[in-house]
Amino acid sequence: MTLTRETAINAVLFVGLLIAALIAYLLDEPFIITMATKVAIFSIAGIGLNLALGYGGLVSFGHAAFFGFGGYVAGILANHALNNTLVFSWPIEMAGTNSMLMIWPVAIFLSALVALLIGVLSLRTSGVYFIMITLAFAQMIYYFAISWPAYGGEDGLPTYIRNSFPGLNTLNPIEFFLICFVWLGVSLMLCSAIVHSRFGLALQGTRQNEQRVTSVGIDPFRVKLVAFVISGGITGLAGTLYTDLNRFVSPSVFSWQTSGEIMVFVILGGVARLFGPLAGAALFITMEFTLGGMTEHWQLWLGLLLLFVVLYTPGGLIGVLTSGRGKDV
Amino acid sequence: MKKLGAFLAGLSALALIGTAQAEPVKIGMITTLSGGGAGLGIDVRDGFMLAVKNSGNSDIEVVVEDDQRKPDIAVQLADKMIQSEKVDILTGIIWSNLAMAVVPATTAQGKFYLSPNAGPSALAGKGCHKNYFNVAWQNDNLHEAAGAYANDAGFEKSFIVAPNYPAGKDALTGYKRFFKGTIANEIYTQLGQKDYAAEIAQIRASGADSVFFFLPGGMGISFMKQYAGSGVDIPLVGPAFSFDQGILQAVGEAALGVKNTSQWNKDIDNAANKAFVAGFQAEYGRLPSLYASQGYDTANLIISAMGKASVSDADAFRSALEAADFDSVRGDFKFGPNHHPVQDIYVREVIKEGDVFTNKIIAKGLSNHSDAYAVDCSM
Amino acid sequence: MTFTLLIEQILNGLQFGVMLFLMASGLTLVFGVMGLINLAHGSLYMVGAFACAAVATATGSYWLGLAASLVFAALAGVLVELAIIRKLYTRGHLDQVLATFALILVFSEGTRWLFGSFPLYLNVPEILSGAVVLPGGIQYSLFRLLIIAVGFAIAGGLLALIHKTRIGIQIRAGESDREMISALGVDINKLYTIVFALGAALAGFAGALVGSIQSVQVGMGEPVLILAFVVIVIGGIGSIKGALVGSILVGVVDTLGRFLLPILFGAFMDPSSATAVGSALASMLIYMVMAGVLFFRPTGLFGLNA
Amino acid sequence: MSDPVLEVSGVTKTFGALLACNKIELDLQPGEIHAVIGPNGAGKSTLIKQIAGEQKPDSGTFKFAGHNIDILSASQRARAGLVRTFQISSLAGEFSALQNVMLAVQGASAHTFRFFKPVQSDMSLVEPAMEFLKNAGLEERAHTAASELSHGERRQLEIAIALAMQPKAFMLDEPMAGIGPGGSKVLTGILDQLRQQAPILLVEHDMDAVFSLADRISVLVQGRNFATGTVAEIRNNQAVRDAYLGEEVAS
Repeated sequence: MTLTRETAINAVLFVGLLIAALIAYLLDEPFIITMATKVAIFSIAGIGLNLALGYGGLVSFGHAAFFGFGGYVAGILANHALNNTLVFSWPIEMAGTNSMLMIWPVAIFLSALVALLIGVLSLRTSGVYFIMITLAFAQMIYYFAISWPAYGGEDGLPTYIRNSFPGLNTLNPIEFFLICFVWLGVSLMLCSAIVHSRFGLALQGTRQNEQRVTSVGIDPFRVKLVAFVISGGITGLAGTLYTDLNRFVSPSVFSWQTSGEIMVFVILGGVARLFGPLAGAALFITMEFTLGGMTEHWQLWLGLLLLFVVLYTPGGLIGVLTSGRGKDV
Repeated sequence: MKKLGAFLAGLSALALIGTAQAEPVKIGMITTLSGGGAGLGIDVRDGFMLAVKNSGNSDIEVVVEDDQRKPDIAVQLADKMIQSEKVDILTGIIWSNLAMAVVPATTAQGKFYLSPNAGPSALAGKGCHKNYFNVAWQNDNLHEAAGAYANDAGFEKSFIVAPNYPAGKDALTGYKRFFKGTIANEIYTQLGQKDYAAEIAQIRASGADSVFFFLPGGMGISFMKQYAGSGVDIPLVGPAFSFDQGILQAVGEAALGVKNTSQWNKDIDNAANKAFVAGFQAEYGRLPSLYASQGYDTANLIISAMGKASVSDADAFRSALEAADFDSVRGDFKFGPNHHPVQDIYVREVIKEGDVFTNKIIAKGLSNHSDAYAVDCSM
Repeated sequence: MTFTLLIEQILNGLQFGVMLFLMASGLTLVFGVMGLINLAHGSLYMVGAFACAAVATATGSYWLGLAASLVFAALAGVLVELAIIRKLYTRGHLDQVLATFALILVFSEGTRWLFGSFPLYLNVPEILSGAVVLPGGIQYSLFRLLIIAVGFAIAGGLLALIHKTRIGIQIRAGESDREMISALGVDINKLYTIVFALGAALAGFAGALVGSIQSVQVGMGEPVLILAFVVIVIGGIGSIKGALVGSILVGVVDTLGRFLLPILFGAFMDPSSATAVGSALASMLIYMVMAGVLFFRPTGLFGLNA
Repeated sequence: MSDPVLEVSGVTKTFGALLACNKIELDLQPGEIHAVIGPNGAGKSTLIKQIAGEQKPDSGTFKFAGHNIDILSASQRARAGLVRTFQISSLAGEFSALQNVMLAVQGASAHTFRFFKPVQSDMSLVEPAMEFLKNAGLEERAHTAASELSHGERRQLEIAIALAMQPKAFMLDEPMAGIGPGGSKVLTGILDQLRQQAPILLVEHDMDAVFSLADRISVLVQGRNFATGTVAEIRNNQAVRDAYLGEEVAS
């Protein structure tokens, strides 16, 4: 990576998040650490979505399905560990757990699996049809989660404490922030590696011209499917972290508003920009809580702000900061 | 010189307050102030703030935040209030699913939570906590009273309807727990559903002699308007949530004469209630709702406890809360062993006073009623 | 279950369907002609309902309220089109999604600021309330019957407008070939504004009609918006006929699903869990239908290539 | 005749009531340019799409380089060396010229699902790609976005991509579409560069170009292979003249 202006801005964003959390720690403002953690988590979710939406041109309006799935994996495993019951007893006995090291791989695997199923069925369509069919799958899961009583239905599922990580006290805000921050770094590196790899070349080629990719001997369906699965896995991981942040998970994580929010973070920050989701999530969440504290009608001002951003700053925040045009998708 | 004088005056004022009162209390209120469900949160807040204002107690500081009716936002606000604002008591949540998110997180951090509205069964039984008090009702209560009323009214076959989510299931369970007749049909509708033509058609064909429905907010408005327009004349019974002062005007004529159950109404005859209703109208220019009364009682409960104990002494303050030594707008009010109310629940009828739709009490549904989950609670 | 009950449920499904059509037709036109994904279409529905309620309450005339719903929704549509939407036609879909999402926030919170947080009163006028008896002894709400009639009339009018009139030709030309309609000497900006206003007026009118039997409150538009999107995707984007078929399909499937599934599960489950499982499945049903349609016809029932 | 590179036998395809291809027989010999002509709707495009694997025939088989390729997908056929090129807007516009060629080298190498090694430093991609660009005269423009290249440069890029696919046969579907006058000269240039590498199946409207460049011609009429033969044979075939060519060829 050469030292361009974008690289510099990315570094400032990334280090800035860490510094903000550390300053908050020194000033004993745990809520600011919580907000920084939330930014990190939604950035991870956005990075997952950006891989499909930004680099692959797969505008998914159903990423809440993966976010929620990861969230519920954490919630369900922790809940069983808390009550000391089995998750299922057939074909093998599966006990609950509250170790993050156990929960993460299970959550990533299962979210990716859900992405595989949804992807196989959805990727036959494109354009607006793809947007809507992914939404449809997320809505199905949402309604299922609301009415399925075993794990609380719409009341949701409290886990009371955060899951554990060896050597850390995860209930301490700054320590949990650091876990999420490390995951943010890992996700960014992973995304960067993928984008610049052979697979990334094929993925971006597929977004621009599917026929071309086919005619050079690459199956675009497989490329898109693999990207969608990786995307779902990353977003699912973010979901488990979000459950831990709140010590609680409820069907609202599956709602179309969640899909919409993650999408807004990505677009706001800049589509197909590596650090776009981080910029978008940071701005949105900061605005949400500062405006929310100032006026009852903060959503009106947030809406006007978003309108301004989209009308006058093509390429999203990162685009403005680097004064480059956005990439059309 | 002038500045110094002001400074000294300020200091002495502070000193005065310090001696007059034991210790200031900081209360965090997380409630719904934006979006579709904002009316309920605004009423709870306004009722609460009215009581604080009336008390003239300057040692109470209230921080209010909007949860947007999202459980995750509510938890994050609770963290903010506990960790950054250092509040002593949390209150304000309207919805059961948000309460399920916030209450365990709050009590786990050693703070008090006083619920002005939601009372999910999970927090009344095995999940009860010594620092969790419910000032409104356990979710099943009003439905149980509706069941009891249906017996008194001589109904024998009920058609029962609620949304397909936990509070909806609690509602139908609560009604069936007390209703002695048979159930013609039991229908769960989609949460947020606004068209009930299909359900009303089934009601028409069911041969029931009564309909019990729990459809809070906009769902209830839609249901009643459509029911009135359908020509079906089987009597309706419901809990107060669909008949509260805030939405009754939107339902209009369609609600007239419908019986509903509530632990409060503006015509309950006691001095506290009269002062509340008059004060609320004077302050905000509208009639108070059920939710406002619950917010008002919650604030008065806290104020009564502050007079007896310092909030920093958790055990003493808890005992002071348990005593519930305040003038409730409901009349008699006391807590059961699971810190949920033991109270009378009334049957009301929707009437029109001048241009305004409102309720009047016509009977008592249940006396000194507790809840079914208290036996499971051990603190 | 009796036969008359089934007929009544089918009528309910039709009524729900034609309401969806009023929303979906505007959405599908705006998408087909301008290539715009408009998430704020639900806000126009809300504007119509609030305008109707406010005017009906102020003047005491429901009919003036209905007229106001058309006028105000169209006006809001024109304003939004001129000020914001116009800048979005050349943008990618993602910018459109973000901008119209922002518009939802502005409309919702703005409406709440103007009208407060409590639902407004709007009811069916006296002469239209109550039920009529149809042949076969079916009792059915007069107002709903009228909605079905009005809905089909509007559908017929729209189809005629699209296929028979000059502006309809221009609109269809705009869908297939944008350069051609400029070549025809049509003022494309004006055409876009007209189409958007037409879609807005239909949405507002639907909002007023539905608000009369449901509730007029902030946030009422979004659930309908999602359903309208389901409809146009099932029908095929840009096709009025597809929107009509999709609407009726969604309306009938949803209504009958809610009614029949619990009965079906009741055959082999205890009543309480049968109704819970049945209604859970019923709420997922239309999404399953949509996924199924798209699986076999990736551009919807009447869609051209996406 | 030696073994054909590509063999189409008995291919039939219907769309509802429309018979688009009717038992078509066709082959492509090593080293030749074989043109397929016919009026609009004769089934030329449908045939090409089926050979490329985009559409499945109702019946009939395709043999390529001695193997039956019926079960191969479009991308697998391309990877086997059956290269379809010069489709309308067929470049990845945001990619640089180099990236476009690298994508082709990568496709031919069949190693796409590698996630970590950066392509920029993957010499097994960059070096051959640069070589192909150099041969096409685009070395200087390697890092220019494809969408910013001139028409002529884009054609050269197409050639570089086609050659990078390690082709065993080319299929050109109306490469002159939209070029206008002087097209046949351009086409000659393209075909000269490609034919050294592999035989070419060419679908083209421009009769002058076809008759001056092709070795053999097949005439499709209403989904049927009406006649196949050398340029002279087709020119002198009275049935073809009557059915299709008419005055155009006579003049």
